[in-house]
Amino acid sequence: MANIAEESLTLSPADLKAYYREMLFVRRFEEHCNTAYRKGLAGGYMHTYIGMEALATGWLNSIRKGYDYVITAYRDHAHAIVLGTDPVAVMAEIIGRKGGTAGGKGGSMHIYDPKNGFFGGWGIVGGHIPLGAGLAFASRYRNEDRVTLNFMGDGASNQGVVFETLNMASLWDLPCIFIIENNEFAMGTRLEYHAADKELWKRGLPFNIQSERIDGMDVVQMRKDAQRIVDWVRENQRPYFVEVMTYRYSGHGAADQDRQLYRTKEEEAEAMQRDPIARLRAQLIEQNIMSEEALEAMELEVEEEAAQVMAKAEESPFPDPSEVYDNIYTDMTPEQGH
Amino acid sequence: MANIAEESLTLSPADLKAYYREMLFVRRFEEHCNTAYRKGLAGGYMHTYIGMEALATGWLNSIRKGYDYVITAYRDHAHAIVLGTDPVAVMAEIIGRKGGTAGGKGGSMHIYDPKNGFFGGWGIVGGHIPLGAGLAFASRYRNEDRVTLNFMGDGASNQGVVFETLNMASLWDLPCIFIIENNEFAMGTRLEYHAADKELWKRGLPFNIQSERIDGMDVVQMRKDAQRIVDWVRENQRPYFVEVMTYRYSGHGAADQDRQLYRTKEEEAEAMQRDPIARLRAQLIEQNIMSEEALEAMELEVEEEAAQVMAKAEESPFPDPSEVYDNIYTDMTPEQGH
Amino acid sequence: MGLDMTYRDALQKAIVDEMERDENVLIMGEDIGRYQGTFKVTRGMVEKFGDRQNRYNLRILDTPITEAGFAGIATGAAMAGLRPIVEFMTMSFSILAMDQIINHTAKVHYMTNGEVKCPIVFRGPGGAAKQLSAQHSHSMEGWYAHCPGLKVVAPSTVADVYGILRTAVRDDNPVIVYENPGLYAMKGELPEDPDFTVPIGKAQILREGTDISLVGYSRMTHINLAAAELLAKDGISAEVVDVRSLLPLDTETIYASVRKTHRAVMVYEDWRSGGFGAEIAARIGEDCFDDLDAPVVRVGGLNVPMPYARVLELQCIPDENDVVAAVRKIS
Amino acid sequence: MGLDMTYRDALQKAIVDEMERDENVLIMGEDIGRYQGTFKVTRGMVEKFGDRQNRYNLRILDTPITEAGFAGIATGAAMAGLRPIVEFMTMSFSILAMDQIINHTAKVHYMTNGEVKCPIVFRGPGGAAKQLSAQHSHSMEGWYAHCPGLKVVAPSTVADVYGILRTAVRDDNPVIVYENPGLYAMKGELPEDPDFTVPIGKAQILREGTDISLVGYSRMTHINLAAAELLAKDGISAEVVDVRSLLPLDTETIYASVRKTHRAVMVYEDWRSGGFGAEIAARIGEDCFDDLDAPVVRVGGLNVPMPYARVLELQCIPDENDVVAAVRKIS
Ligand SMILES: Cc1ncc(C[n+]2csc(CCOP(=O)(O)OP(=O)(O)O)c2C)c(N)n1
Ligand SMILES: Cc1ncc(C[n+]2csc(CCOP(=O)(O)OP(=O)(O)O)c2C)c(N)n1
Ligand SMILES: [Mg+2]
Ligand SMILES: [Mg+2]
Repeated sequence: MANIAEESLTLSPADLKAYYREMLFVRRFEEHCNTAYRKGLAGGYMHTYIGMEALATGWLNSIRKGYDYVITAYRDHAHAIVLGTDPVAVMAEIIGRKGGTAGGKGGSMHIYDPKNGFFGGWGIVGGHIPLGAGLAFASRYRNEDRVTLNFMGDGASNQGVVFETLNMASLWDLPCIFIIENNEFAMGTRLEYHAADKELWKRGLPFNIQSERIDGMDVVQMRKDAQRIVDWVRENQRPYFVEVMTYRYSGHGAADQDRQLYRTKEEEAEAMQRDPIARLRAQLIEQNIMSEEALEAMELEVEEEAAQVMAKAEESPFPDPSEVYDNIYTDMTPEQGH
Repeated sequence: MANIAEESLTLSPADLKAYYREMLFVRRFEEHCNTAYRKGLAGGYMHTYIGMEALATGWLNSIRKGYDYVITAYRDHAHAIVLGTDPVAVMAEIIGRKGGTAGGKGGSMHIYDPKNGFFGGWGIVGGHIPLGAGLAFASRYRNEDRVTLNFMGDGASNQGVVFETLNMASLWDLPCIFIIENNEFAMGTRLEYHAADKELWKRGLPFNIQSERIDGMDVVQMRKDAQRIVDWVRENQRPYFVEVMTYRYSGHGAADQDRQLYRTKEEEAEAMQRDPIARLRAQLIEQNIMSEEALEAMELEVEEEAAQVMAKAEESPFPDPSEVYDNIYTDMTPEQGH
Repeated sequence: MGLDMTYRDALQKAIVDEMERDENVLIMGEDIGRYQGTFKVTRGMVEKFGDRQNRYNLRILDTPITEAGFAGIATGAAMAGLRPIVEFMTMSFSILAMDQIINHTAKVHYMTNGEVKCPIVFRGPGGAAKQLSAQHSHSMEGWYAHCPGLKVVAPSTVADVYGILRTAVRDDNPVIVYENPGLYAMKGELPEDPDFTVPIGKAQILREGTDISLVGYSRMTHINLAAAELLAKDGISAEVVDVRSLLPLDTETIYASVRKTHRAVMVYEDWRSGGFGAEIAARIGEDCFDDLDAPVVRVGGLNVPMPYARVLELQCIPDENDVVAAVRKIS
Repeated sequence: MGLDMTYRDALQKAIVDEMERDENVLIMGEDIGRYQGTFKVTRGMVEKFGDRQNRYNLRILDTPITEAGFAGIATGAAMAGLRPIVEFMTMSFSILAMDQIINHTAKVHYMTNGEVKCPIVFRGPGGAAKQLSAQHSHSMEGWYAHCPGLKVVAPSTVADVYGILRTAVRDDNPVIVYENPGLYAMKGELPEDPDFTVPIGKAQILREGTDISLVGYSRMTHINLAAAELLAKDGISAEVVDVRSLLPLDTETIYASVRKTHRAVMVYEDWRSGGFGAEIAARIGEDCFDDLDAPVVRVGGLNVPMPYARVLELQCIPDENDVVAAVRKIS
């Protein structure tokens, strides 16, 4: 399908600076996560957004933060941070502390911040997609003009429940944007080994949903495309299906130590050329928005900030064992004891 | 997608006569089923194929019976009969007798005849679709040139597992023909209320599967299309996705007494104009293949035959209560007793 | 004096009353609107809450046959503040939505550490109807009652199904309402009080007795009542404990009965092995050991995929004679 | 003298030996081929059975993340005569395939009245690994063991996992193999006999004792062994019964132990309420009533969606101290 709305957005130098800072902060944050995992501060699964930062920045700056709804899978730190969740609370959750977004009950995969419109943070591949449509259902039911961003991986886009949801979202005019973060891998399985047609954007078509593929490695373009699509959905109160092309620079998770099992170093190096952060940096210089010195100063600042976040998160205590029964229900606990 | 194989088949007068007889027998058989249900001879759910006969005749005469695999949902009497299962055994199953295809354990929804390549007969909407692909998987694994016909309803085509299966069938080159029997209704829900795009044939496209929509009310055309597609799949060992347009003349099941809840009498009357049996009858006369008298004689014969089938099925005894534990496992029984 | 009505109508009345009370309450499911519901619980409701010609009616919404998808959509809607009631045409089909219910709905509140509530009701007929064969006859309540985060109720009377459903809709947690299809046509009395509700989590004694406790829920409570009647003729005084709520389980009421009678039979329709009746029996055995004069005997459904032929099917489902036979074993 | 190896390697050896023995045996699952499996059970197998550059390798097949779909495809393949082994990356994900397994695979043989066989193995890690949180830590064995038509095994030793898996692959019925991730790295001894197999359906006594029976399966058997060690120091002689197979359940061996010791503790990692341990406890209570000197006590996982923080998670999973405490309650 052709693009159905005009591009109108122009970004100011201040915007570009802010995006650079934001993406850089996310990357540093994610590096700290990997370190925390290696140090044994964090357990379980740990999936970082390194290489994909332009998606969070592009999309989440295109919505009304705190009003619109956002939901994603387990690769969720960036979404929370860009939506405005205190990064200390995010990191505290990742290392299982009381001060975490879920009091240490969720960990890396399960960050939530409903005040900022963020509904998680889910571990079952594809499982949250109907939940996202349900958020959109609620806003349609109440005749609000909210938009829901419903993120998923390329691997997730094969799950049956995703197609079921697309059908209902279209049938019932749900204002939901389904966004495939196509980083070309589902864990160690390449796109061409898990998807019969690599052009995943086509999957919206048989449900009469506006569908397209866009580039996720250029944050400026990403931001413009996102705004165009968000505006269209808000206006038309219909679903949208977008495949965003990106790349996962790190392993699937922190435990994935041998990326050569499924991709070559050459391929990685080539993908690195498209690094959205390096690319924006070059633009900032080229367009005389920031000098090399200013950039370096900002980078130092961001590094410092990320380190602070880590330090503060570590100050948060572990949850008290008694909290294990808290919040299973709003009004009771189940039978207790072993 | 364009049709990708040439039509070559020519049908002899004998073929057309045989098809007429076959379709008519199926219809009479199904009418007996409805009567059996009303009389309380059959219980549970009872779904007949009235109006859809050309699909069974068209498709199942296009495969190598007993070699190729066939699977469908609960609307399954016709498939078994046309594949060559003794209609007495089918009817005995429907009325829950020992002489039934499953000894009375399955009933109308669960007819099987693996000797004739028929693998059921399933009650969960969409649930058998991966099983069908699995049959095709086995033949591909063994390097045979079997084809699998995998029938489903229009309502079933929304189930997530269907899309999951399409993706894998295409990824792994499974020789499986997915056939949507689009009778325009899922129980009391019209096509446009359950499918976001009424052109269901498009659902194969995003998986890089040859896909098309064909007419299922003209048995001659149906038979030719089926042969073309079956030949192509056997030759190319790839999946195929076909939407066949038909209509369900009766209610969803024998218990559905008020069709006006979801469709008008006018609409039904119009659909009746396309009756595949009446249409072939007219052709037989028009093309001087059979005279009115010959047709009437055949019709009487078929009616008689169907009545005989019913009578013989009723002669079969009920299963013995002790059989309740038979064939849960090949080699054991579970813990017995209440 | 209350209103005489069927279990089915009481169910509908509860749904309608709650939808009229709170506009955030809606109902969705397969063929519940224009087709009036396969078990006719929602008959006439589409006319009441909208227009049958509409493309879709969000208050009483016909869904495609995609159980996982709409269970998840309803869950998401609940997370955003609506209070959906989801009808499964049969509970057997809820198996397709199991991941959504067990692994999403049930966990929202805990995983968000209390930040998000998930007020939703999943309901539908569970257990055998009549000759629906192996794939359509599952009892699912045991699996749900095993899962923390859910509440699970199985009311057996007209008043209870009305009162508990209203409570369930108002509950801020996900509630599974198990309805046995054999109860829909049963008549009973509904209190006239328009504010009548029944709390979740309380068992009740439906017949007092001194010799043995017959413990059950949903339709099996009526089997137990019938068995108690038969036993009375033989001079055995059976107390009938209607569990009503599996999660939470009112062990207090159950134990009190057992402590009085010193004997218990646990009756359930689900497959005997591994059904939730095993949990109740195990708890009685564990906590009332010194009060028991005989083993807690269980009467469950045969461990068999449900067969079609009526003669086979009837064998699989416990009846009052099975209960009486079990009582005899330990009397 | 046997071979020293890990549970993980014994598992792989069983798979490989069966694949080499019978070309109808194949294995499929997510990331089991090129990526070598997330728990590395299939490490190196793609090189052995094919070529990692192939678009797909039907003997060791990487699947998309579509559990329902591939469980069903494998079931259909089994119906047509193949003998697939399906790996679930974790048993928690098998919930998505529940309808296929419970409502299709398990019922093929019965619904066809014996005409079609369905020889298939579903296997994978079940229960808590380490801090995988609420959605990834399910014990699923209880649900499967509730379902007639399936066999369910939960081997606890290196020899058993090898021997039982081989038997499972050769079984003409669907078999669920529950592996606790805590066992993969455990070492043990495998008999050298190349034809070594272990039958399905037999429990075993792993430590003899006279005072109490500690009944468990999978990793909990090792917890029971550790508890027995602690109890021995206090002069309590505990017998450790390793159930091994939940369906069929070898009640004979379990009951014989209870009849000897007159006391039993049932230990399982699954949520305490409604887990399969309740069934085993209920059966002991029902059938060994007169032999019991104390109630059958259960030790199960806390009824809590698994929390992430290690301090919370550890609380949820039973350990030897919990078992010892339970024993003290009834000694
Ligand atoms: C239902 C289910 N199956 C398997 C997994 C294990 N798993 C976690 S992430 C993952 C890969 C997902 O890939 P994709 O959707 O592309 O997301 P990405 O990790 O690339 O962001 C898998 C197989 C899971 N969490 N849930
Ligand atoms: C998973 C599941 N959900 C619901 C049902 C109840 N049901 C049986 S048939 C049917 C309608 C199916 O329509 P379609 O697929 O178009 O097939 P048709 O009956 O028209 O042949 C429904 C909802 C079921 N059997 N399985
Ligand atoms: Mg990916
Ligand atoms: Mg239909």
